[in-house]
Amino acid sequence: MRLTLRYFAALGDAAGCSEETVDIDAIDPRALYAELAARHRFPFAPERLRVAVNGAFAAWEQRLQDGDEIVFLPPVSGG
Amino acid sequence: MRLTLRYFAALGDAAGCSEETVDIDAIDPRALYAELAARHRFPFAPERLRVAVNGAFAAWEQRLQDGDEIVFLPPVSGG
Amino acid sequence: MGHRFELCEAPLDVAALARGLASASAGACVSFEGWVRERNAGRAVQRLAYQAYAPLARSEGQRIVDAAAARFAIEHAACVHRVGLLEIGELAVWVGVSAGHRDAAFAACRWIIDEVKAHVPIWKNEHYSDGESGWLHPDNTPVQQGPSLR
Amino acid sequence: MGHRFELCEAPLDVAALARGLASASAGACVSFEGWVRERNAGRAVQRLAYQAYAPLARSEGQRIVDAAAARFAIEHAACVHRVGLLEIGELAVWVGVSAGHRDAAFAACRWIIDEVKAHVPIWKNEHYSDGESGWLHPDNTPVQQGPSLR
Repeated sequence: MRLTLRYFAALGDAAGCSEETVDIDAIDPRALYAELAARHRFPFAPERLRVAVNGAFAAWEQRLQDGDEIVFLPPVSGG
Repeated sequence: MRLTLRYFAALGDAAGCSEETVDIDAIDPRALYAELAARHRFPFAPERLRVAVNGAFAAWEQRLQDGDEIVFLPPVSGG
Repeated sequence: MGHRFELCEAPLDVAALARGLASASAGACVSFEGWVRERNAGRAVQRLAYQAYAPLARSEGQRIVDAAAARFAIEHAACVHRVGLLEIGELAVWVGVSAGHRDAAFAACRWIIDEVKAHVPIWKNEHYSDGESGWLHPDNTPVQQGPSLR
Repeated sequence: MGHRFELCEAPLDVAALARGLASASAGACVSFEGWVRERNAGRAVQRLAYQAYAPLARSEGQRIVDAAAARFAIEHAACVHRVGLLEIGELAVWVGVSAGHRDAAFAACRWIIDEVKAHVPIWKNEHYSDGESGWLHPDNTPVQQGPSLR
């Protein structure tokens, strides 16, 4: 399954890129994050993050589809 | 004793002037107001007002001096 | 600019007032504007006039902004109140507060406008579309039919 | 202008934003400005950069101002957040609310900035005078030494 990841803030620093496309066998964002966190040494436990799929907040158990854009959102610090 | 009165808002309407000088025998603002309220039919009981003498808030029992400027202040409505 | 209260007969220049609040150590700025509304208590208002007992209004207003600076962790506070004739939509009173953090900025701005409305000797006279006019109580009810007419 | 959230890459024109809040039935207008401070957590800040996940930031920000309009008796509400590089003293975020009365204007303005800071996907990267830089947590502690590094 082909997925597009966009990375922001500390996750972008850890991944060394702001976007990547991966071929990965992950049923949901939870499984996907476990895989990518190990690969990129992300500095967040998943409980600290929210996840968005195709531009909208999503559940960690949402079934992923081929072509989805996934963003793991670090704790925000705007304002 | 010669006193200067300045009138604002509804007190000015009732007095028909914004300022007057009176020769009056009033020991304190309380006595002065009783006299003037009767004369001008002021629409306020004194408990609704504050009083200023020579540009500063004053007590109703403050001893008046010849030449004082007295202002009876209706409830304010700025802002 | 420290802490400042002023009366003003001309329209207020909000941008200039706000620049006076700038500070490199301030992270928050809260401002309040009081505008002349087209209606009050169900009556159409055409314009209004503010009358002030100027010397006492200035000293009482200054006391309030100074007290705000002592009471809240703020950088600068200012309040300017119009006097004279105002049209609908015009700015009647402006309060601006800068502070390190937004808690203090919000609290001080709110406190200043509440205190100014409660204590500064300024009176509002509304001119209605039917040609009448009248002085208002603090709760915006008219003096002529208000609870204090007795 | 209704209720509007925007991201903006250029300096904000506060006067123009405030004009969008005007209403003849509004008697109160409260605005909040978040400024870039010269220091955070004891370190000298030289400038900072805001990064946003723009599509979600816009929809989440719009949801917040719409929710404020449903929750409080207000006329207009708007919020604009800068993205990109900002210098000390620059305006990072602006919130403006007009309302019939000041209670609702203060409450809605405060609620919007709190919600925006808590929920809109925007991240702050501070550049320090010693050449270092780093992403911040919501409480303005650095991610690299923060409580979530585990």
